[in-house]
Amino acid sequence: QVTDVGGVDDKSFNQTAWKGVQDAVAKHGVDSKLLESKSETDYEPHLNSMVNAGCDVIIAVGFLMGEATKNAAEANKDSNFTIIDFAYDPTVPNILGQIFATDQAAFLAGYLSAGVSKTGVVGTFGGINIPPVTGFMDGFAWGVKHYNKVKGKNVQVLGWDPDAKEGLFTNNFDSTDDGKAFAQNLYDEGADIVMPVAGPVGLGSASLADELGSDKLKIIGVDGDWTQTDPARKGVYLTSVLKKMDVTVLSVIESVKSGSYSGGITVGTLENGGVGIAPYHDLASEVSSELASEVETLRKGIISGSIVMNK
Amino acid sequence: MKLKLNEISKSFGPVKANSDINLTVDCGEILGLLGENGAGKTTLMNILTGLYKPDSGSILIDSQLKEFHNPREANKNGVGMVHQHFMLVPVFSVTENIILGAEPTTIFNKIDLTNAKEKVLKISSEYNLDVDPDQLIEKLPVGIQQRVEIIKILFRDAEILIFDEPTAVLTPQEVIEFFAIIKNLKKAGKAIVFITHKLHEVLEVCDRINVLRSGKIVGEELPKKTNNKKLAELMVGRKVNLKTSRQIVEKGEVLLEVNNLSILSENKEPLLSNLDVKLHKNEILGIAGVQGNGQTEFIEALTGLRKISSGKISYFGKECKNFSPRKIHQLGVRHIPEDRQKQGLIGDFSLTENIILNTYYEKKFSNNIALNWSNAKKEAKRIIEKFDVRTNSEEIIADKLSGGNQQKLLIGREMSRSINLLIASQPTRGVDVGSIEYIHNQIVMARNKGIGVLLNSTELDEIIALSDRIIVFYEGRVIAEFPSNADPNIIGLAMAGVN
Amino acid sequence: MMNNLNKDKFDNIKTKKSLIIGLSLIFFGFVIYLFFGLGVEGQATFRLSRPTDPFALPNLILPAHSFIGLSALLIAFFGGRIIIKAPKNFTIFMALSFFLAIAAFLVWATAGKSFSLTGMLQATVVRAVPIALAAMAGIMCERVAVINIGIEGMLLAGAFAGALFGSIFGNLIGLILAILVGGGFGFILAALVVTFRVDQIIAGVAINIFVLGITSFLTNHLLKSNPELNDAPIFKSIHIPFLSEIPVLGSVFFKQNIFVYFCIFIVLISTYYLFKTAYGLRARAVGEHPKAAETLGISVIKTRFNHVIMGGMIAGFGGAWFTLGSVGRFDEGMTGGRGFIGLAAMIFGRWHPVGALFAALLFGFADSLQQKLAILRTPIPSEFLAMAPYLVTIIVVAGIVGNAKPPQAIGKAYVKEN
Amino acid sequence: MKFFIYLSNYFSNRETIQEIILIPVIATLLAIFLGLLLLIVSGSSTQIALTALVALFTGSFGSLSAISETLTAATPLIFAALGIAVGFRAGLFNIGAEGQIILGGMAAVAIGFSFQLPFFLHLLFLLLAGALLGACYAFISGWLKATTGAHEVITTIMLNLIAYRLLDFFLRMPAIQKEGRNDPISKSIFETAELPRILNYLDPNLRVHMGFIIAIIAVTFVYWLIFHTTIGYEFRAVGKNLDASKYGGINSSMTIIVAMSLAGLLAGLAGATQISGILGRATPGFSAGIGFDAIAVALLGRAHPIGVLFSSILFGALIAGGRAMQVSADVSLDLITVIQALIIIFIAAPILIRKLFPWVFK
Ligand SMILES: Nc1ncnc2c1ncn2[C@@H]1O[C@H](COP(=O)(O)OP(=O)(O)OP(=O)(O)O)[C@@H](O)[C@H]1O
Ligand SMILES: Nc1ncnc2c1ncn2[C@@H]1O[C@H](COP(=O)(O)OP(=O)(O)OP(=O)(O)O)[C@@H](O)[C@H]1O
Ligand SMILES: [Mg+2]
Ligand SMILES: [Mg+2]
Repeated sequence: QVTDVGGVDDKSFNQTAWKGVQDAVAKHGVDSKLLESKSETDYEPHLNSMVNAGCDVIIAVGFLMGEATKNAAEANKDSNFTIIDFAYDPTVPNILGQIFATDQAAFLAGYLSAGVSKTGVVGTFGGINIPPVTGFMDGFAWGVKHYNKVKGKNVQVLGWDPDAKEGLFTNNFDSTDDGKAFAQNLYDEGADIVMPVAGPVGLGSASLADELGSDKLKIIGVDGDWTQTDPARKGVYLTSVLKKMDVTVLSVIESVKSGSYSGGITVGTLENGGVGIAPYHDLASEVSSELASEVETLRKGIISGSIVMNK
Repeated sequence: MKLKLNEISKSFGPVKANSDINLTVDCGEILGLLGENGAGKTTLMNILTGLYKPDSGSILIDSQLKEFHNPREANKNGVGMVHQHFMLVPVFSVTENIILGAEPTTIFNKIDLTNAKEKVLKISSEYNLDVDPDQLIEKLPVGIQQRVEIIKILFRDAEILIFDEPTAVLTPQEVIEFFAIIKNLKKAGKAIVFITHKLHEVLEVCDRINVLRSGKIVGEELPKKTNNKKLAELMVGRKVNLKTSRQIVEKGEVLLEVNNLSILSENKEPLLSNLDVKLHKNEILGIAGVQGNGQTEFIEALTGLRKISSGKISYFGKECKNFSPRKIHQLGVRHIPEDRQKQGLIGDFSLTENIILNTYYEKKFSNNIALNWSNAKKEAKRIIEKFDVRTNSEEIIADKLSGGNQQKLLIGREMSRSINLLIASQPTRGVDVGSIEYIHNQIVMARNKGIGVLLNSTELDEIIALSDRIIVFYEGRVIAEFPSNADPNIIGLAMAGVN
Repeated sequence: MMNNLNKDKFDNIKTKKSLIIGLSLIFFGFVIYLFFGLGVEGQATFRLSRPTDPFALPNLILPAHSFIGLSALLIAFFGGRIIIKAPKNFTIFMALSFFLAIAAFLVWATAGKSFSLTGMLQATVVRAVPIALAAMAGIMCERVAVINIGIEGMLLAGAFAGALFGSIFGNLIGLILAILVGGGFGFILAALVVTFRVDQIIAGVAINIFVLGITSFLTNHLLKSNPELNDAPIFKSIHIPFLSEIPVLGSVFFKQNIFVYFCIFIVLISTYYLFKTAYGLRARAVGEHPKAAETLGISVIKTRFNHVIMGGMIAGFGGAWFTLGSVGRFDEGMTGGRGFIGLAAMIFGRWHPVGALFAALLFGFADSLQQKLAILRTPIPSEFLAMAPYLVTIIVVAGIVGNAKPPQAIGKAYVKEN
Repeated sequence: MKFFIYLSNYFSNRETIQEIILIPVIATLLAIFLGLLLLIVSGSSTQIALTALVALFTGSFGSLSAISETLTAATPLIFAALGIAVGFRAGLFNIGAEGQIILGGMAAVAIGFSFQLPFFLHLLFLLLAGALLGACYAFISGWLKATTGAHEVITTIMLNLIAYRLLDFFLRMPAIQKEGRNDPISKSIFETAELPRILNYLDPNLRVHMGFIIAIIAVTFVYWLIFHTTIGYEFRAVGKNLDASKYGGINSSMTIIVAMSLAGLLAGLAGATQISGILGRATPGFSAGIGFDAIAVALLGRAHPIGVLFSSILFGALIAGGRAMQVSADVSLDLITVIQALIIIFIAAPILIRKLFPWVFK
């Protein structure tokens, strides 16, 4: 596996993917190598050295590695790659692109937080303005919009405008300090629930929420279930928008082992459980039972297609 | 308090700065310490004040052995020194400079300024050294700065006072005041060491005179029983004719003409005002004056290092308005700058690199792009040879040369080329007497060969010895002009602004 | 005669200068109206307090167009005043104009929207803290003539130590150890430049690289494998009774964590130390004229060691802000150049603690302003807003500081002969 | 051949062999040793430490591809460090290489994709553009220093920070941004603007490219410039003693500006070659701190072109070897940074080395 910048302990993106690998190690005793990228110039050499190290499958974690992975794959036709968050068209025979319909899950989170918010303002911010990130933010914003429509309320979303595709971005995936500052900023504007979509940056927001107290500010985790990855502050997480890379990664590895690997694209959806939202854990009390059931029906609706998110 | 130095020796690598020096000073006595540049005077005193450690020998105060590891210890034992180069912080006030290191404080180490000022004022009235305790040092003239230095050591109640070339920077007027001051101090029972290489001064104020030559005491004299000539010979170690032989030559046409030249500083204070100067062929024109009366700025203007505000400078009959140093150099005007370390040479360039400092771009040394090192080497060898610069290679860096040899290298560089006019500033500063004679002769020869020489020196004796004509600078103006045979005392007065 | 001659020289210089400045101010005001004033309408709403606050202030609502017009007019008026009166120092007027310009800009950006002014000011102070502390560290070193480019590294070291030890021993001990680690690097720098006479800038650069490397290395080899070592309890903000209840000011200055309070304290104390105490005097003497200090028995070596170590400790404290004062977690290279900006602030503030503090606040303001504007979504690209403080620094360093003197002996190694 | 003549000149040059060879070698070995020590102290087994050590060497010089990687990593360092060295010689401390690299890269990208040209011409244009913009960017600092005395350390640092923002903005400009992406990433440059890989015929994965050869040329050129031309003489004179250089009729302001711009030009080339030889497009992180490593390299090479060449290769080797280390012993790259810092410290404090190993210098 080659990580994106941010590091394997980012409690989110890279870490979830890495978990998949470790599961594989645990289950099938395959052995694993990890290269962490410090900057974008590392991608290509890292992939190459993985190739030279003779890995059966090389897992590129991150949209930004799309280019590099493609080049590496074309240069080394006989080694298998899989990349998270990137879909090539036309597809490359020896790359399996894993993408996730995170907007579906985020939609639920958005609806949920609109229901939970007391100030009637919720916020989100992202790492970099790229599809895998904005997917979350779109869903979130749409979810709130949907809530306003059905409930006739006017809950505001700060930090993202799904139509203009503009919003708040830290422009990095590693500065927890920014995470705190951005959350503070949204909080000052009245938001009492924030969804940071920037890997570990979100931990900064969590520590602010922890400081203020979850009654003033709640956080929605992304990628993994943050009450698990960051138990110290589990009290502030309303829920997490799950993007089960660990599952998909594991299955890819298994497919390679069983020889059934083939390039192309897999999409994680609510339907196939590739995405979802985490249980409410400590803040379950904040979520009224009817709100919870509304969210559940929404989920079914999306799967069945009876609900179109963006309208 | 009685001071006794016993068999003091100190050397710096090759140089034996002091060897087996014995001397004593009594309370209420002024001991004159006479010696050439580099004789070892400062070194000795630095040892006495704990700045340097002696290689051997001992210091006794009131006949008990003392060892000073730092100036503070010396201070505690009543030894204070006014340094050759003042040790004052320009951006601090007079009081701050005086109390520095011995500050009276209240709680939380807060400086007790009022108290400090009182003390300062008390001292200054006691020995009538009047200063304004709140003034910034950088705003004060050297004369006053020196007073601050004196107060500084008295503030630390020094009993043994050392003055290292205190008069070098003073106008004759200030010198007279200064003598009054140290006589006061003597009356107050202080033991005083007075360092200088000006003969008449020691004869005037000292009770006893010790002469130092190349690190050794070579004689003790009493002012009444000796005279200039005797002292000079002791100091230099052989017969010297204080006058360089200079047969009269008829001076030729005007080479340099300066018409009502004025220069303003950045904050628009006049540095030079309405200067008129002429320099002829076959003439040495001496610029006398106390340091800081505009000579430096004048030379810089002449050599293109400083922009002029108004007026006109013409070489060889044509005006050179704000010419660059290079252009002026190309006219055959050669410049020996007053500070060789700072301007004349590049310390860690090799001698060869230094030799081409202001000609590297010429045909001889380059084709506009690439340098021709072999030619440069040849030239360096030639000059080192011709001007006997003592070195084993032209590849060593200039810093490794002794001061005198650096000076010879510099002079060699400037005088060994086609030259029409020589501007020499302090050509013998910090140079041993052998070299001094050599350099003087070089200058006179140049003048005899039909070159015009502009000689700027703060050493009046040097000016008188060499010049055909002498102009005196005072506060940025030429306030007097004298023939070569003028009476030094009158020139001295002029230097002090008296006309 | 000569004196009064150059006296009226002085005068006409002054008048010329004031003419230039005055005219440029008038022009400036005009430009502001042109850019911001024309074609804005609606009101700018600045929220001063949260509904939850004890005495909630009403929102500050300004009619955009007329406000901008007014401030533009005022700036122009100052310009005119300067031309006519030719006062001694224009600084007050220029400062005022600068302030008005910013206000006008804010109103323009907020026209028809609203945002929390208090929040922004609070963020300003918070953001200024590490920069100010870095500047203080720089002042401590440069006042004794040691250039400290290594501050960035020292901040990072402090941040790391704070996170690591904070996680193990709790935040208080973590903070103390962070300070000590900073002091340790101060000692190393001193040893390199004072004892071994390594070029000061080289030594600083080396320290930066070294700390960056070692902290990242330990992050990967220590903290990743045991995350509990990278999860320190942070210093929560302390509300000072009563004072914190004051609207606006209260939450800007008195609802902060100890880093803010200590930062201000350090500024005050170091001003007192440098300019009122005997030790301060000696330190400055060492920076200005070491030889003179030496002849008065002040040990240049010791003084430099002490102050560089002190600087290191301040930097260590500033570094701890990133972890113990913010998120309790260390990330590789998380100081992000604040050390360098601190140095700029130091020069900007002319090597004076208070000046440096204000410079730091300026940077902090630009920083938080930029985030607000990201929410308000102005037509100006956020990148350019982000550049503003750096441009200002360059202009200042080139213009104003051109004539502000650093300590004279700065950068020179001191060789004690004996 | 010529190169070896320079080499011998270099050694006959004032500095003694001791200082040029012995100290750097010892410093490097000592630094690597301490690095491994650190590895062990931080809990890795000696076994791993040894694997790491082996990987460090095999990964840097052990195989053709290793050497290729070393040289690839060294190439931009050579350019940038040469620039910084020129600055040092003229008494300028240019921390701005990073920013100059970024602007060089931006120009290169713009030229690289915006129009079609025959191969060599296009490449030439790209490199020229990079060099030029880098020079202009550095010119600002030089000019400010010469006219207002603003300290170049501060101005260059600020210009670095500004450059990052400029890049972000640049990469989002519709004209530049890769179509169909809304993250900051530029279009890719055309084949005709790419520096050919010189060992392509052996193995397409060998990334070392023409840039390295240009770098060697740059080294010899800068050597000649500094020690054998009037301009170089002026640089050094101004750098060593400003007053004396003025006395010598050198226009110091001009010299400072020229030196700074030249430094920027070389850094700009570093950016351009990186774009056209390796990356093919620009992204926010493309400069990857090369500008800062280059400072270390220049110091390590004692601001001497030949020294710079060797220390760049050393650093390149450390980077390449470091990657291998990460793969085979999973030791993080940061150990390399530590080693680099230690090397600088030891080199900068020869007294220290002499104290530690007196017997070597007998
Ligand atoms: N720090 C030093 N290192 C090496 N040599 C020194 C040092 N200080 C003085 N010397 C040398 O020791 C000798 C005596 O120097 P010193 O300054 O005592 O002479 P001096 O009598 O004071 O001359 P001057 O009249 O110029 O002050 C000279 O050769 C000088 O160069
Ligand atoms: N500050 C210093 N540090 C190191 N060495 C010095 C210093 N000053 C002088 N020297 C060395 O001491 C020796 C004498 O220096 P100095 O310039 O005093 O010569 P000098 O005694 O004045 O003879 P000259 O008449 O030639 O100037 C020279 O070799 C010089 O290298
Ligand atoms: Mg002396
Ligand atoms: Mg001498």
